[in-house]
Amino acid sequence: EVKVGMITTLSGGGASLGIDTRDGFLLAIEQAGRDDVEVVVEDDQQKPEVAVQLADKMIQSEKVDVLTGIVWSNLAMAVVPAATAQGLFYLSTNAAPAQLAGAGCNPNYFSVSYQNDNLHEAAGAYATQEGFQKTFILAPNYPAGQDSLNGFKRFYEGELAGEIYTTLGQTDYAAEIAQIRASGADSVFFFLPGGMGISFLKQYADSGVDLPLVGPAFSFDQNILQAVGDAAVGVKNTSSWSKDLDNAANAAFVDAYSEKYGRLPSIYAAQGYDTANLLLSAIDKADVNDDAAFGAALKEADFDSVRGSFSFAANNHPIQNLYTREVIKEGDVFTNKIVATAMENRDNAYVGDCKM
Amino acid sequence: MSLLTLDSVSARYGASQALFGVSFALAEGEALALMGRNGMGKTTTVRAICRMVATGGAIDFAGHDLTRLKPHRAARLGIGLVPEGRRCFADLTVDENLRAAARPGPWDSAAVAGLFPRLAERQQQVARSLSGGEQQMLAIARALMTNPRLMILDEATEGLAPLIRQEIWGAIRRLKAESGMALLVIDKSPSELSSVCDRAVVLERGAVAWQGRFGEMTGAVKQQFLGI
Amino acid sequence: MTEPVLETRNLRKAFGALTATDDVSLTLRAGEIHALIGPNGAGKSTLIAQVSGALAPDAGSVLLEGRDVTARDTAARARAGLARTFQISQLAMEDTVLQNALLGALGQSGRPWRFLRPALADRSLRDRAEAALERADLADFAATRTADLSHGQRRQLEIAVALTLQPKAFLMDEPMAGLGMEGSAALTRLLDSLRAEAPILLVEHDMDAVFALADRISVLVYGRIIATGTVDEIRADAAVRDAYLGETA
Amino acid sequence: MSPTLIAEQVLNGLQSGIMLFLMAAGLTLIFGVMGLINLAHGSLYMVGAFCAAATAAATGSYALGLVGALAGAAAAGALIELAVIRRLYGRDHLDQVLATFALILIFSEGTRWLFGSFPLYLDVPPALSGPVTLPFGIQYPLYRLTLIGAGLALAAALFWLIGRTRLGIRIRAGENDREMIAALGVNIDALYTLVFALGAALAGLAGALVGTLQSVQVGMGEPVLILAFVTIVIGGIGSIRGALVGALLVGLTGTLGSVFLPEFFKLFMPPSEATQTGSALASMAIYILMAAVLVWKPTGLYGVRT
Amino acid sequence: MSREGWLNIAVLLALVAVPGWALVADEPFTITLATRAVILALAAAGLNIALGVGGLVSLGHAVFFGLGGYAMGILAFHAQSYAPMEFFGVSVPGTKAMPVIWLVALVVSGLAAFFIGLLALRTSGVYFIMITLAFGQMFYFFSISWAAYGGEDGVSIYVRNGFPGLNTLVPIQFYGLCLVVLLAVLALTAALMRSPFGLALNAARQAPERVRAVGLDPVRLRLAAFTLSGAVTGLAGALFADLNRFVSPSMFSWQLSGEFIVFIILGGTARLFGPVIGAAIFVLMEHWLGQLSEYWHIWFGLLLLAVTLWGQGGVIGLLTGRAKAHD
Ligand SMILES: Nc1ncnc2c1ncn2[C@@H]1O[C@H](COP(=O)(O)OP(=O)(O)OP(=O)(O)O)[C@@H](O)[C@H]1O
Ligand SMILES: Nc1ncnc2c1ncn2[C@@H]1O[C@H](COP(=O)(O)OP(=O)(O)OP(=O)(O)O)[C@@H](O)[C@H]1O
Ligand SMILES: [Mg+2]
Ligand SMILES: [Mg+2]
Repeated sequence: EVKVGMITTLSGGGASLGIDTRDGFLLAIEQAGRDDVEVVVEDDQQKPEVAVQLADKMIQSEKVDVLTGIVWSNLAMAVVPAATAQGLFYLSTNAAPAQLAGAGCNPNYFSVSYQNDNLHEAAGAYATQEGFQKTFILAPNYPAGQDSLNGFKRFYEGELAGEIYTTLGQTDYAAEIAQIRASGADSVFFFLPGGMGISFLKQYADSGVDLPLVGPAFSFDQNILQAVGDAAVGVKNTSSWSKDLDNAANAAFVDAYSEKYGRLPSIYAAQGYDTANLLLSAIDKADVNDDAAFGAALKEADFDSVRGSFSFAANNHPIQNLYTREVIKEGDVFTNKIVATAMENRDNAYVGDCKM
Repeated sequence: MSLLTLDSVSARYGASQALFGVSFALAEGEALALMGRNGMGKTTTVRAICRMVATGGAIDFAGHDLTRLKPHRAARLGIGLVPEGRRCFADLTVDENLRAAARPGPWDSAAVAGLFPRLAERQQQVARSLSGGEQQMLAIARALMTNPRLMILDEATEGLAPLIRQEIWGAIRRLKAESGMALLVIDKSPSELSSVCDRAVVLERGAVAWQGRFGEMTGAVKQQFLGI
Repeated sequence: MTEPVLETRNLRKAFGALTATDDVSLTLRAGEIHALIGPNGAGKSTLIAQVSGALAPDAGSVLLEGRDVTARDTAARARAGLARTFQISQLAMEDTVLQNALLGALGQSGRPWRFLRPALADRSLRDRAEAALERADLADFAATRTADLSHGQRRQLEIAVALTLQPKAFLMDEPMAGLGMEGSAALTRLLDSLRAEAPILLVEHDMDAVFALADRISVLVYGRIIATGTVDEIRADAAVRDAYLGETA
Repeated sequence: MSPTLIAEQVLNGLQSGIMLFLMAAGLTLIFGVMGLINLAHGSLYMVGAFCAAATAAATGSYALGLVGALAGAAAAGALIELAVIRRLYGRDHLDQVLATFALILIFSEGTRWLFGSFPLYLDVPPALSGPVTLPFGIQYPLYRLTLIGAGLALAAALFWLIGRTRLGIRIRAGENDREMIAALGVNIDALYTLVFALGAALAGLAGALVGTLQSVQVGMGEPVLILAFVTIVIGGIGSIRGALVGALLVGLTGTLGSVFLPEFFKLFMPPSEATQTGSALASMAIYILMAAVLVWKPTGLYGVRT
Repeated sequence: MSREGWLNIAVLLALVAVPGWALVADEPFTITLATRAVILALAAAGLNIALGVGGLVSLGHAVFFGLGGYAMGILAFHAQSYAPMEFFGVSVPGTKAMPVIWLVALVVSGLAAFFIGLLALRTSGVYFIMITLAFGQMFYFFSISWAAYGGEDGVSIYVRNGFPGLNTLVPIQFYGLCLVVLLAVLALTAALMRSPFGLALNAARQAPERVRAVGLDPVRLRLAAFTLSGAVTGLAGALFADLNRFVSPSMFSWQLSGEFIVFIILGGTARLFGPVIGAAIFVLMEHWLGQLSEYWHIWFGLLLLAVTLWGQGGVIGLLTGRAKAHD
């Protein structure tokens, strides 16, 4: 009997991400049809204090063995160090901040999604492949935004036409778009997750500036695309997963998910699904109370990932392919299609900093 | 036929009762003084008529049962109020104060300007910066603008200079003589009241202690209920 | 002649084109009640506001016992010995009568920065407050909530609070307003007894009270003092009759 | 930085100010005129945007979407006025803050319950999409120009309504003394329901117009609510003129701050750090502006009341 | 004794009995919840000094809560990483000792409250509400982008700070410590309300003109109350950060400021135990309703609405049958 505590965002503006995470995760558990895994799901309201409180509750009162589900880095930073310090396993379905990959890595902590910088690095690599010479880059002014621009620059070889940090939660990008227009850039990289990305894409499309755009998958998520509409068509974005990835596990997942929930899966759903399958594979191999054995079982990553080839680097973060996708319209639905592989078997920049 | 009839009206503020079965009537075109010492229920009676306090008993105005009406409905039947403490709309100009109240009839901006030339000079001044007496004039003018059948003046000359008081009493006498408006007047000075009103109702602890014509008011009544 | 307790020198205050007080100089001597009368809008309240410190004059000065206090704010003037009552009662309505009086005593003591010991436990504050209530005939109401007082009683409390300050001079703006015959008579007696303690600058439209109380009367018209004199002098003054009194006198 | 770019940024600042005014106008109307702190104004903005998106999706017409926004928000406004707000007029600000805070919770989660957690689609209508070229070669989106026009027209209409009409005078009179205006024969209850619905409709319209450029999602109302509060507090509560001036000031400060502060720090810092520091300061700029204005003029630029 | 007095005693008993039961029944999470309630109550009790007695509706008290939190976060961060802080060339070591952290939190948030109050108290009414909100937003945005201490990610402390003679890692011991602090602050508030200062402050809320006319300065009285209030809320922030072993910009968020106000009104404005009851109910609701429904905010909103519209005087008012504390 393994008890899993899922802390994720189910209410408020960011709820769609958490809901997909949960649905993907539970789908896998249900498919496995096992009664020795119990999942407790709670809503963190996207507030760090609430997440901490829920973690305390799950550890002290529910006595869970494994925690998972957090979407946001700041919530992860609030929960993960304390949880792993208490000997729990934490499997990340999304957030994977640099601190937890480098000096703060822990044998009980696994990121099943990516390392936060990965998609930005892939965008940098893509920009280089495309031969962009002057890219304008922008992101919100908070740690994830700063990591994003640094990640992009790590693999981008051209020069920068400009670098802007916007305000977190900003909704009007007229000033930034004017700067882009005036900068003489040949392309734009942006990281604006959630509603910020929707606003930016709509306003960009309406501004008459038509430089190629590239960004990480967060702004092109299945759920967001419908709200952006035509403004997103043709835009390139980088992702570790796409619904058209060609492997059997993925095809089965997309079908089952659409069938069960009546909508296409997003990357959060895919990561939730993989996380559950990874967990199930480890449960079959080791006792969750035996930290060393269970950790080793997880690290084998012996499951059929919807992302195809998948393994863990030394710091328990994925080694996987990163793809370039393009937004297309399929019938009435806006979705993504893989157009290239941006990076192959990418690990991450922090492996060397991790001493465990 | 009386214009206004109160029959056993009672009222309370929270736990404390302020009126205990007040009854009196006021005829069309009549001027009635409502007297009594501080806190005896004069203002509460006025509030009862204007539906600003919940009451028991019956209040009839020109054939309408006021107790069933909301304040604005009662006012529209033709009750004009000059409230205790003036209560001008502090952030509105003099002109706006008057326009807010205006309803059609002989009393319009020009007519009240004739009555209070001082106000006419201050059309665009906001009420909060008027002197006390100017505010009092404004409150009277504002009530007139509703062209009421019954005008209620609650301490309408409080805080006014003697000369102006005389003017206002003069104006009230003229109002009564010329427009046939009925008046319910509360004031401190019996001599001034008697120059305008025909009859008086004296309240004591929320009940009518005496009523009758001014001339009939005995020294004992004055001493016992009015403190003079 | 001794120096006046309170003095204004050439006070001027204009609101836009309107000069509300124009070059007003007057004095308040020890032991007197000096009444200030005048038509509505003459500038009496504006003058009181300048004396109390609520309004800064455009020109001129205010002197308390010979010291210029024009630059000081209301609170500082109060500490220097100027006590005022308000036309519309300014009292802590949710508090008891005693607490309001204690507030005055506290202001007089100048030591509000005590955080732990209950105010009621301070004998000196309490004695002073209770004495003032006694004088203002409110001793029986000490425990009553101020909101439950009648209009007249609130007037009395206003004066009681002023009394706790043991002021050098009182400023009173229309203390009789809203009082019935009986109330006015009681307040007249109280003011009469106060003058020995500190002189009163009294603004009032109630001529019965003014004529009964005032030692001197000044008449303010359009911001200027047109006459100052005894009750009889003022009653006889034709200009004052025209501008203010009418046939009252 | 070229003069054209500077001119364009000034225009952007003005335009974001006008968008803010659309929101602030309804807020100041309710807040200033009726003396009510309505934290739920942002929720009405959201309701407007959702109604617009839903109507536009169902009918395919943007114009009908706007009508839907107006109607939906006005109806929601009238409803909450009758059910809740009506009991709050006499209360102190504290109760108003709390009750309308509660309304935010109810509206946000209620909307999510009805419409789901995913953002909705609402886009610029084809007739207004794309840029136009202004003098000096400034390229500017037509839709944003339209917003400027709509905002100014609305400002004029409100000035007139509140300042000149008898309805406006009576509303303001009611703010000074509700009981008294009723005693003069004015049905103040109905008037207030009307005003609240009007304010709500303005918020809804703002939500639909501005939402077109943004993401229509749960929680979209709160950030702009705070900005709108900042705006009307700078301008002076209850003053439509203040709301307009405040909105333009906030718009310009926000836009120009985010553009020029990073440039300024680049003069003596490495570019990456300069943009971080500059934009950190820029995100605080309007709050600093507000604090400065209030310290200088405690009741805002055109305010009289507290 | 009055009914409110009995109610307060009942609350006190519950504050001891519930965690005691949890200890016996081995329900450590209940103790954690109680600790959370006690700390939030402390924060609101701080606000209550300004709001309940002084009538200052501050929608920016999260500033002080956050500052207290960061005082703890920064000191402990430097202690756990053995890297001293550098102030203009002077290096100061971090610390993991609660008494020192508390002192720093009190002083820093008290100073901040003093300076914010100095500016904000020039305004009143709605403007005061909004200017305090503006300061809250300034701190919030600053902390989000302040990379040195994690920006939006905040600062994690791996092990709870220590208090001489106690093992703070044991939930019940940490709870006891927080409870003692709360009770001390409540005792202080009770004394304050009756003191000369409380009398003057209370009058300044009701009739500022009168207070000026007796020679006192209402603004200085309010400033003192605001400073004290900020310091107490700051202390609560330090404890809260220690409870979570984590501090982040969300401690500065305006919603949190709003929640403090909610606690006070929910419990009963200007009641000594108002913040305690309000915070306890909030924590319980959050815990239970959160389990019942994803849309629990709707229910919580309805409850708040009901309390505001019909339950004047908050829960204490309802239970003791007196609408207003000031009656
Ligand atoms: N709002 C109120 N709340 C509680 N009690 C009130 C209220 N208004 C009046 N009272 C009480 O009701 C009684 C009658 O008051 P009312 O104002 O009718 O007297 P009044 O005759 O008009 O006196 P005055 O001459 O002082 O104006 C008084 O005892 C008064 O204290
Ligand atoms: N803030 C202001 N702005 C413009 N005018 C003002 C202001 N304050 C007062 N006034 C005007 O100044 C004049 C003097 O007013 P003040 O209140 O001093 O009169 P008063 O003598 O006290 O009259 P009353 O006896 O009626 O109370 C009035 O005409 C008034 O309208
Ligand atoms: Mg009366
Ligand atoms: Mg006056």
